[in-house]
Amino acid sequence: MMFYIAALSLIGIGLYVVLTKKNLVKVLIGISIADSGVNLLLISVGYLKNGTAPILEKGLNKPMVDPVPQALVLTAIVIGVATLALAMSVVIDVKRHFGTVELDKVIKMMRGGDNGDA
Amino acid sequence: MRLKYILAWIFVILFVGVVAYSLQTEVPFGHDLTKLAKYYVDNTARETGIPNFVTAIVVSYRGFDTLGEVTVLLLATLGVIGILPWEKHKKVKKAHPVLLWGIRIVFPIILLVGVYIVIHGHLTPGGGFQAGAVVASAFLLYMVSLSAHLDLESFAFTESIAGAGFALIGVAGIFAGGAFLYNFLPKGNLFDLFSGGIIPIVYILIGLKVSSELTEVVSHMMKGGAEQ
Amino acid sequence: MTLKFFDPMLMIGISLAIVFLMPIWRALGGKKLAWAVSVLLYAFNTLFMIGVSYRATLYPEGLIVKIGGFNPPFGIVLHVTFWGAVLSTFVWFVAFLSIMYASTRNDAEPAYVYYSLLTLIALGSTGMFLTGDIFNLFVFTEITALAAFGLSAFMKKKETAYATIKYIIMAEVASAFLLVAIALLYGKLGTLNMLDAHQTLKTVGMTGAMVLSVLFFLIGYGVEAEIFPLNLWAPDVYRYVPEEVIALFISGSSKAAAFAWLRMWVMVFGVPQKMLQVMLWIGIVTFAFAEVMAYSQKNFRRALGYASLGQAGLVFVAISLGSELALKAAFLLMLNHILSETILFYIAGNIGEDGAPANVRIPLVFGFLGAVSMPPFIGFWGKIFLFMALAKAGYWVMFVLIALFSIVEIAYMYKWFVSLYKGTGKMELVRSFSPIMLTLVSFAMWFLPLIPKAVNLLDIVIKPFIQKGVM
Amino acid sequence: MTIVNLLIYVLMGLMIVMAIIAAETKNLLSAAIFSGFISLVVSMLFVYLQAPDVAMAEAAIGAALSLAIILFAIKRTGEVEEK
Repeated sequence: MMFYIAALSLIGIGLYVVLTKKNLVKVLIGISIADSGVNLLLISVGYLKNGTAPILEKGLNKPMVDPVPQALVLTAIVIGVATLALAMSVVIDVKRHFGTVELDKVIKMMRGGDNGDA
Repeated sequence: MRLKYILAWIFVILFVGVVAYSLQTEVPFGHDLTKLAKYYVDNTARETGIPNFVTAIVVSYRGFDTLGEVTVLLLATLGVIGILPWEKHKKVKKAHPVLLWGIRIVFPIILLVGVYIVIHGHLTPGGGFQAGAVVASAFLLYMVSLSAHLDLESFAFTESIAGAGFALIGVAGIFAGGAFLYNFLPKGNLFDLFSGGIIPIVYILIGLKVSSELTEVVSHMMKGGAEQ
Repeated sequence: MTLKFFDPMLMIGISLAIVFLMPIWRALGGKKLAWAVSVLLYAFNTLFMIGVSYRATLYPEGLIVKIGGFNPPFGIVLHVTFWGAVLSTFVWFVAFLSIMYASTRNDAEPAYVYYSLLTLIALGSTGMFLTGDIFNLFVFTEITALAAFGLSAFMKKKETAYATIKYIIMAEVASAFLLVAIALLYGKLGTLNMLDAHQTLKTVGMTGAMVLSVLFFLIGYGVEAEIFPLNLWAPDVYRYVPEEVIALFISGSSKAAAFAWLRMWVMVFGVPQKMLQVMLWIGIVTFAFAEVMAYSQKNFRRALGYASLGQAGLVFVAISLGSELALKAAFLLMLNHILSETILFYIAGNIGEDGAPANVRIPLVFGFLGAVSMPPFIGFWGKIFLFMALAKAGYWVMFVLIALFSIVEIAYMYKWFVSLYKGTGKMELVRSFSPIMLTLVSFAMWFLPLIPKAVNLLDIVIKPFIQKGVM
Repeated sequence: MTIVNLLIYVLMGLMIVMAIIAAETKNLLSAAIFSGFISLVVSMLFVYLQAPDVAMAEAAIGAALSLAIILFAIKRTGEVEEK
């Protein structure tokens, strides 16, 4: 139970950052916190009480935890870092064009310099 | 503006409460193994011939996901190259000699750790992704401390050959056993270093690909893109 | 050569190997070789997918392709339906046209990266159309999404950077929700295979966790399927991103996300009646919002972008309704949308001061007729089927609303048509190739309702999705 | 309640506090560092949950490389969040 609450809290705080903050770097930090939370949630779903790690050892035969979520999370972690990198490079591009990474300022600049088609 | 924060907090608390409640009532923490997990725990060692079940699932049962995942990393690399193109000629600062010697000693050790992790990926915890990340962080250390430039072209070649190797081993499976990524090599003895058929080979290719992709991504993030 | 040759995994594996080797092609022959390799690959894949589509008609419940030689649900499988195969054929065809179109571009540098991204968005969409595994679907969703981000920001302009970052943030939050949904589903059902999940769900029933899971899947796929209010990123992207990329967004990523929603909603969850009303209203609001916004636009590409959101709303309504007629409608609307909007976007990129180019007038007419679902086009049948399905299920309010906003759509499309038709400019030969080819395809599709076999074909399309609901 | 359990609860509490600080601080650098620490704590929790493979990956990728990417981005876009 505690693990579920902890993992979901991380996701929730990440969502809170996305909903309320305007700084793009900050928003992406929030998303990466939420990603950690998601990974923790998946692993907790696969936990078995008193289980051992899903690696066979010679002469040992104990109950194991669910290996499937672990495989999924391995994939999810790598996907997370890939999207983070791509998103951050777009943020750097935003900074290069607008001189700022505050989303509300960027929106204002877009509206201001628009050719009347907004 | 205060209202926005209060609403956001209410939303977050509701989200956490509702999801945690329904999870705990329907999928209690530490519940019994699912149907899928039972099957894997009982049959993995026999079907794939390796003791690390996570590796077995990542590379063999769900190998197609892993192929997709290295593609995602490739996409991140491509996106970063496209958005922040690499500039070739920048000044290289001369590093302090102590740092230089420190790196020369530490760098091969980290690389060695990475190689160990990937080679024993099917026996002990670890494998291609972890090793890739370790090797990439070694290169990161190298770049940051010496502010040196890596020859990214060779990383791109390593990555492309490793990736194509992975995909083509998969295609070879179609012709050898009728299914993509079919394990067509002899599986050997459980716990041996040379066992598991194509699994260690594929995991080494994944390690090469992940490490070179992550290095490319990080170096482009560090220096790519012309400032205006 | 037997039909067994048309194994979609062969295509996916070879395409991936060729994309991975892209730096090598560039080193060997520069930009030209990279382009030629991609063109050949897309042409080959289009033909190959036609073969796969034909093969899929022989398996009414869908063709199961095992990967790694493991039986489902323990290994990943592809579940190739005729519907998915047809849509992937179109993705590769549009990709082929897009790369022909892009060959005249010299501002997309480095070019080999651009071509790889084009390949990967098509490949990711193909994977989403064909896979039969829920987590694999997520992986392909991410491939499609990342390729879309890369393409959308590729021009490194002020506007594209701004449009892309909004897209990325929404899609990233959506992917976190998708993973939570998968965690709920896996924890409760203990399987990741779609057909197996449906079987298990029948014994478990729609509990609270499953309802949450459906909602999170909706959020997860809603961003790319352009469902209100998750579609607010789209108008800017459609306004500023190059038209060959938009063509792939329309035929690839957005259709694939809608198809993924079809998979989850109809195939896995079995159209839960409790939530049906909510879904229908979400679709109707998407359609109404998009048409009203499109009506008030002063820029053609922006208007088209909103019109395209409206179409996505209609498709969403049809999918969520989930009856036989509604699914047929969804299939026809999807095809119609791909053909007509893609033609219009290709032309929209070449509109000068004096309207649309003169040498693409016939495609222009076709595009507009298709966009408002006029009689000769399959979109017309799609809309008729949708109306019939709504009437049959007794949703008269929605019937009237859709009819009303369809009239709004016809009004502004007519306005744009009149102002664009009289243009005198010319489109380059290579560039005009893409809209003309698409026009030929849509012309061929005119005759589809005339062939008696075609009615049969529609039954094959929806066969894998028609089953008894969970609730 | 054993010592290990207590330690785990403390770690989880610490993790959530760090997340809240990362969400509320105006200094992006410290937010980034805290997010790196969160990854580290999460990887410790993975060890407790018997997932050594994932713990290694999270420590190497989540805590080291993600942090590096965020730090490079901050270096190039500015350190302080306005408002």
